[in-house]
Amino acid sequence: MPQLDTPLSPDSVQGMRSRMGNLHMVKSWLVHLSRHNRTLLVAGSVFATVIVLLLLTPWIAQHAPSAMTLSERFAGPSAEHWLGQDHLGRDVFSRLLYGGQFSVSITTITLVISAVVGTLLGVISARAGGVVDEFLMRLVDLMISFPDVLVALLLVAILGPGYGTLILALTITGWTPFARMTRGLALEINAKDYIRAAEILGCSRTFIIVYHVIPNVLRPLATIAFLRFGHKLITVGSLSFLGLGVQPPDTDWAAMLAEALPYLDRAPALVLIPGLAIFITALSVTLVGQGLEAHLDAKMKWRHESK
Amino acid sequence: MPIFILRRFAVLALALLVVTFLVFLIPYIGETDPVRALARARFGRLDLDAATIEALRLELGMHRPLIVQYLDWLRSAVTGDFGNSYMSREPVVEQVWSALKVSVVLTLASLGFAFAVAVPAGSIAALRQGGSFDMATKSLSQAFVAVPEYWLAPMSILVFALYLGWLPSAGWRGPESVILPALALSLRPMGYFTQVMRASMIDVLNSPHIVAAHSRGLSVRRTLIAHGLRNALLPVITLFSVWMAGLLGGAVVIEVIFAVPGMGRLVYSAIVNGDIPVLQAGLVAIVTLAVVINTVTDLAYTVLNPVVRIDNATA
Amino acid sequence: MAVETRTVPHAAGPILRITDAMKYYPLRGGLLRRSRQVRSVDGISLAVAKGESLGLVGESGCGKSTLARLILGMSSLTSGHIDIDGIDVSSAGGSERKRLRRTVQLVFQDPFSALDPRMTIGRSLYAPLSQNRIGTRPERLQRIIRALDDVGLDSSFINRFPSQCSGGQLQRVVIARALLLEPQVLVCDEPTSALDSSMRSQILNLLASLKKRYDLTLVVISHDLRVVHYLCDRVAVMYLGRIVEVAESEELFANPLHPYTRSLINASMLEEKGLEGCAMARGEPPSPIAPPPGCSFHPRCPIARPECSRALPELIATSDGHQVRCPYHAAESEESDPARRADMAAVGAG
Amino acid sequence: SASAASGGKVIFGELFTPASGWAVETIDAYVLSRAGCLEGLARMDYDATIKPALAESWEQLSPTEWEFQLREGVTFNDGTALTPQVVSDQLNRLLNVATPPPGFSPSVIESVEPAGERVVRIVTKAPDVFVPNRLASPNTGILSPAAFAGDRINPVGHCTGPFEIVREIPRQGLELKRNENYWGGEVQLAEGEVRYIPDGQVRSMMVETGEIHIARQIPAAALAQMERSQKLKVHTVEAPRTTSLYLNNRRPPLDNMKVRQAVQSAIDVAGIAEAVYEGSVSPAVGQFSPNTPWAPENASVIPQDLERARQLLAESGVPASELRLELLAYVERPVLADLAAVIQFQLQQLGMQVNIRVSEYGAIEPQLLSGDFDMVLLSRGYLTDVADPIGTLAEDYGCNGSYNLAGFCDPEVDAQLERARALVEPEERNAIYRDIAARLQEEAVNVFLIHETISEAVANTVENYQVHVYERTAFHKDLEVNSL
Amino acid sequence: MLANQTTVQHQLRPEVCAPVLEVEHLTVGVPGVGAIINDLNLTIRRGEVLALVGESGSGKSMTARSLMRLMPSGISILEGSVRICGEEVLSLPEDKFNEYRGARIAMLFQQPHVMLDPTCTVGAQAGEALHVHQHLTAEEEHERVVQLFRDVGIPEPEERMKCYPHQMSGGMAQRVMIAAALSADPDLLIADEPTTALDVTVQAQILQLLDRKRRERNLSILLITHDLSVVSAIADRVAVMYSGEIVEQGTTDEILHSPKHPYTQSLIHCSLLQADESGELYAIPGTPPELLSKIPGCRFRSRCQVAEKWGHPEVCSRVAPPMVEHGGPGCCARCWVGASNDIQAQAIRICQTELEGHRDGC
Ligand SMILES: Nc1ncnc2c1ncn2[C@@H]1O[C@H](COP(=O)(O)OP(=O)(O)OP(=O)(O)O)[C@@H](O)[C@H]1O
Ligand SMILES: Nc1ncnc2c1ncn2[C@@H]1O[C@H](COP(=O)(O)OP(=O)(O)OP(=O)(O)O)[C@@H](O)[C@H]1O
Ligand SMILES: [Mg+2]
Ligand SMILES: [Mg+2]
Repeated sequence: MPQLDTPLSPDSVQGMRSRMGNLHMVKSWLVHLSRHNRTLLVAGSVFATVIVLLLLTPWIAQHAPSAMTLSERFAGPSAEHWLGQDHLGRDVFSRLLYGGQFSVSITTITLVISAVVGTLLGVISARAGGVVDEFLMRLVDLMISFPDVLVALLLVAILGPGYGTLILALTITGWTPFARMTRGLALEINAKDYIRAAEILGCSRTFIIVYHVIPNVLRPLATIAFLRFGHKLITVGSLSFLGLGVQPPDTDWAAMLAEALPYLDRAPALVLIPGLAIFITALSVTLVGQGLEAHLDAKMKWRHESK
Repeated sequence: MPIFILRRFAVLALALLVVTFLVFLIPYIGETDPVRALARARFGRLDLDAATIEALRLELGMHRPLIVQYLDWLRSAVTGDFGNSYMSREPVVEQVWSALKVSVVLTLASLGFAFAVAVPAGSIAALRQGGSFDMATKSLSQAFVAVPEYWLAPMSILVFALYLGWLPSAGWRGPESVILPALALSLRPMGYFTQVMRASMIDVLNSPHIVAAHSRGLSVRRTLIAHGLRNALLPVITLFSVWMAGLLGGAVVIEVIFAVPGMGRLVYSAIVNGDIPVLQAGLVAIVTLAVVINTVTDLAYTVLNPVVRIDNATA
Repeated sequence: MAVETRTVPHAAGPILRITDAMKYYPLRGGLLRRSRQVRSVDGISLAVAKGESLGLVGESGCGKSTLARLILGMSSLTSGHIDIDGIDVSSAGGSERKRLRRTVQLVFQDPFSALDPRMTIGRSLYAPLSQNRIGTRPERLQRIIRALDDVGLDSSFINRFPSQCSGGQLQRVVIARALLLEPQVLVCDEPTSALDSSMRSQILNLLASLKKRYDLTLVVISHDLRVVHYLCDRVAVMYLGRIVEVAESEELFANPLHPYTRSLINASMLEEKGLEGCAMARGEPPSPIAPPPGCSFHPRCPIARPECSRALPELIATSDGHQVRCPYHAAESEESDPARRADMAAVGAG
Repeated sequence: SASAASGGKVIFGELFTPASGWAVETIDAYVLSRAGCLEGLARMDYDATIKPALAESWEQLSPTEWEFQLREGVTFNDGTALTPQVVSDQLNRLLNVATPPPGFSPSVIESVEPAGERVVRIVTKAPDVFVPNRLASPNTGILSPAAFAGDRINPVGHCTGPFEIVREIPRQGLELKRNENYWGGEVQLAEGEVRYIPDGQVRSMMVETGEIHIARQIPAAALAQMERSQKLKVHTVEAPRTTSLYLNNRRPPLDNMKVRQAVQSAIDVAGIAEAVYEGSVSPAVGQFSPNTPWAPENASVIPQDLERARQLLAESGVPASELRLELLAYVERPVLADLAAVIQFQLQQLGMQVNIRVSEYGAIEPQLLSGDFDMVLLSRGYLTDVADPIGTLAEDYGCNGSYNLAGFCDPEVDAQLERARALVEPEERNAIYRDIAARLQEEAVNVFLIHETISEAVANTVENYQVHVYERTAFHKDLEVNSL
Repeated sequence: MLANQTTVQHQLRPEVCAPVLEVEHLTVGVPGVGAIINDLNLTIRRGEVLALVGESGSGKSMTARSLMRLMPSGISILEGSVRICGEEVLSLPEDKFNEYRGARIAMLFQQPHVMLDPTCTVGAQAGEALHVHQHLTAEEEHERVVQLFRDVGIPEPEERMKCYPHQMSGGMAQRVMIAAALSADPDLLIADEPTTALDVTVQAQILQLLDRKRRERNLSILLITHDLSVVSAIADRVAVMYSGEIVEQGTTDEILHSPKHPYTQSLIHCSLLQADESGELYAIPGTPPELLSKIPGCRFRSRCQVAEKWGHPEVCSRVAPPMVEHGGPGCCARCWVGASNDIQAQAIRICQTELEGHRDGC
């Protein structure tokens, strides 16, 4: 929470705007962050590291995720295998990276699609009003409390497991919070005088949506997207945990965790590592979301107060 | 108020109808032949001759046209009769009912615990904003939200059942077997509840009517209880209802890990076994429950928030 | 109050003509319940001549803003007609509507919410030009700078965000934006009620000078009688969706006829009349959902008679241009016994 | 009697949750049988021999005609006496249900009828030597007629076995107490309980914490931990079940024997047994385990030999581009996913492209039955219904076999099987089976990977418990628990 | 004028003139950053209405909240003393001061709707202060609230008590707030723009009500407003606030008719909405300075038109004027211009020494 006794120094924000784009600005922003929002900085760096590692997987991981040496089961960390080897003698570090690609990408794609679909339906609901609105909102009520794991299980049973199925399944339940939120925001923004003004001034509907509604809706939506990331990451994991998510030879963090559980007493690290990976990723994204919100809030607040 | 509920139910009935038809269609879209799946579950083997399968198909009435089956199903479903399970041949309603009871206990235990911790913790954190208690609450609640329950559950079994031997590791016998699964389930909602409670309490504390109450000479505590809590609870209650509905059918992982015979596992095994009546009844039960919980939440809202109450009354 | 005399350009025909306009908002009805309506505007007829400025006063909720919305074509009429410069507002579509936009514009009450907080003022001003395909880029910029100059702001405001400006500055921006399309009619919905007294003077000065410079027709909505007095040639007093009195500004303030107008004027003359003298109307305005029968003011009226609750009085013309919706206004003026008034005031205070 | 009953209670961790309403024709009957409640005319002992149970004795009057002499003085828990009429009614009911058990269906059995005071006569359609085997299956168990009173079968209080069901807790378990009037003599244990715990991990955990005394089917992964425990013992027996890589012999490239043999040589079965199964199973030597009379004498594990595999591949003349295969597996047996990963990796070493698809069995079955697949991992029992390999061999390798996934068809084999069906002497039949098994292995019709074992964890306090490979017995009259 | 009469009355009866509220050197601000309210001195006697007027953002509400010790978080009282009926209250602990809030000193707010808890009936809220301070039984409390409601002119009080805030009009809600504020019979009522959000007709009613209460109970009122007509109608004395400082104080008559401070003059000029010869309305040029900013000299200097005409404008921009008497006792203003000659001379001297000191420094 931004406290009033540490108000943003006006020149740091001013500086940010005028030097947009150059390195200096990035630096001053980081300095600013480290002074006022350390959590955001730390969480952001952790998440950025995770993403960079996952993007660079093909270059960093020295082993194929499915390459196994049956004779080296449960081997501890070594120069060759940084995090040791699992119950089939596969390289844990490589699997962690490849597995992370799956978990994180599926969560991200789901969230993006959910956000787009939800936003559209939310805007439609707010615009159309009446029966359409009522129906959509009741549907949201239903879907929002419909267990996402069950929907996913159902779809997996129907369509068979796979990347696409998972995305579809998680999107079916994932759009609802976005729709509800967008509807609320859109109604709120639609009631604003500047929308009236734009209408009266002859701005087209598209212009109003693109330049007034969406930019004002975007930030709260991005915030929920960040906050829901952790939740979705864990849900994707539960499917893999039940054996219906990612299928071998692919893996993801929860699948690694599930595989390693029987060997908990023999190789606790095998359970701990993927568990930590989920935890850290989910936590850092959540913190980034909250930090960003606080950060932007503080910025808005300063601008407002400086009037 | 009754009118608003009536209208809401009309729309919900429509939504339910759509959902049930989709649910009904499930076995016909997939690759899995439900009859074969059923046969395997009944006879415990993979190689079943065509005659057996055919006989089974007849027994289940699955040779009839789709729409006939649906209407048949719908007609009896409306009267609460979802037929007999393909597998156990018992009335589905009984199975769903018993699973539901288990799920309700588990869900209420976990969410009740989460709520009981979150409300005071969030409120105190909001009151002492920026203090060390606030910092601790904030960090913990953020961490809780990120803990996957499929990691927490085995760990808690390891510690509390295997090493310490205090609690049963699995099963559904007596109150002590509720503790571990409820605990494992409660952590994430607890995190969310606390965060929301804290935020909404801060909002309320900053709202003008609190200042006004103070100006009448009410102490901080009295103000909080008389004017703060009620307002601050509203968003938490919404969240509570969402989790409640979600967990009643969605605690599959925990129910599997702890061998709890709840709704999640019932529907999960119905999906795996192709036991369509159970699947349908289970899903309908979950959807209906969602509706009921939603309505109850609305009612709770109206009790807590007269603005909604009056609006609905005049609407 | 000393007010300079102005010539009223009656010569030109009306540019804005409102004929029996009604706007009922339906309240969401239940399944079993008869649905009800809010009678926001309940049969208003007015004509505003080109170059004239008309004031619209009345208490909160009496339908002033609704009428403004109707004039701008932002909501549809339940019945009646509104005609601006030959354009039928309710049926205008396509190019007609485009022309309407360039004929009539609105100045908002709250300048903070009338501008998108995420857009610079320059962008907010640029959009109407580009959206109406007016001029080339440099021309548009020129126009924006000129408009800002018109309202007394320099071009540095182009790059500012609304949150970096004061309320008075923002209200100027809002006026500049309304003038960008060079409208003939400017509707001002409480243009100063969000502002401080010194800001208020600045904006009122600005509006007056712009009106003179561009021969604007103004419709000024306000509940501050002094604002209307300063700015307007003619004033219409509204009560619960209806016009109860219309007169030349001077005439109205010098010789208010309707009891409601009188109580309004009295109430705003705290200074002159003192506390006891100023409160005439008792109670508070009733709800427009269920307006009282007959003359809707009768429950609060100091000279109400039993007949008042029976039939809605007609708007009757007294002298030149002075119309009032009260058949007993003359009777009242005889009865200006101060003791009785004090009594009434006490009743009004409970 | 001589020894006093010792009392105590044993809790049994059951893997399977009965879900068919105790219909005797389904596998629910196995749960009743393990619970020590349901008994049939005959029973299969731990060594797979058929022993008398509710029937004292039987004889084959003619190739198609059998007579069973019922035991005297047997009553159900509810006091009803066991009569030929009761037995024949129930067996006839089995023949008439919509889906009769494969081992006792109208296609095999002509009629069942009472034939005297204590005699039941059974006539088969064709000469059949397996009738006592068939009647030893839990599917032909006999319950009191009262069990059939409602619209579903109710086993509570309607059995003849050493234990009586006191209460059924739906989807959770059965509570048992000893049958004081058991025909077989005194029952040691006072109480018992069957608890359904489908997840292997959970069963292992619970037996370790002492919440249950016996856990069926401990997953391989948990074995090491179990074995280290002081409080329990793990009993492992070999099961009549082989996990194999089924190859589709009907379509290229696996229609080519050389390719199949190459696959066979590329797979490290010994490594799999060691790594994936924690050494709890033995690598397969063929369709049948070397400890059975049906395995060829010289049967041995085929060692991984990539050189030989490459050579075979070269000999086959199949171009490398064709060596793209899809490997199916199903989720119901979690270990198959690991297995698939290992096989994929090992075949990749040979230059084969292998895609894995793991889904529920139901989702891949249509493909399997229509022959539209390359390879599939399956775990198959080979002693179903009659405790003789004949059924499985005919189903899986007969030209008309209903589960002939490999698509293997040789009229000669069909003829051999036909002959075996009528041979009374087991050893003669076994010779034929050995022959076929050798051939399957040699031509690499399928790649047999491992012979499954059943590992059960039993608390040290439990005595006289034995693992039944055919999964038919758990609670028996001599089972004991001491509180030490 | 009416206002004058009441003032005269009070002056004639010394026993009612005991000060209810004495504020001395009150400075409120963000610790370490700066002051929002600077060196504020106020005295309100029993039965007196003191109006605090000023532009938006001049710190009027902040003053009111400081007196109630209900500042927003982050802001605290930096120094000064506040005495209520002679007792120093700033040093009291929070729970002791709670006994003053509502009972001795009550507050009325600008937006009655927002200030009422939407989830609580108005009856309950109006009775709260009673409950806390007078420990009545539920029935007595009910009785009293009904009585109070009737007293403040709420029709059908029994019914209205069960209403929720959003079911009431603004005027009714403000009456409820008045009832709540007066319930425990306070000595001082701080009314922060109680009529700004209301319609003119209703505004007059509410003001009448306040005036009546003042007479009936001998209540002192600190009335915050920016509407000078309200001031003239009800106030006995006026304090004019500008940018966190009180720049002028005096009786209503003096302030409204012979204002001393240029700001007061401008304010009155503005509020009249009277056009000059050119048809223009008078407007104060410029905008008020940022409250937290430190400004040498007079804070109104940048907008002041009188300073230029005075011979020593540099004094205004260098030396902050203190509150000095202007043209006789009882009326004082923070302005060099119009102050007595020796004070002006003193200021010029200080300014010159300072200028020299500055030069020396260079
Ligand atoms: N969209 C709407 N739906 C329903 N009722 C409405 C709507 N807009 C306005 N009203 C109602 O119409 C009546 C007149 O409203 P309007 O805003 O025109 O009043 P006003 O005179 O502008 O009041 P104010 O001085 O407070 O701005 C009010 O009672 C209001 O509640
Ligand atoms: N937490 C805070 N930190 C810093 N400054 C603040 C804070 N809260 C309020 N202020 C500033 O204090 C000043 C005084 O505000 P206040 O509300 O007292 O003015 P006012 O005279 O009551 O104005 P109005 O007539 O608009 O009600 C404002 O300029 C505001 O920006
Ligand atoms: Mg309005
Ligand atoms: Mg204020």
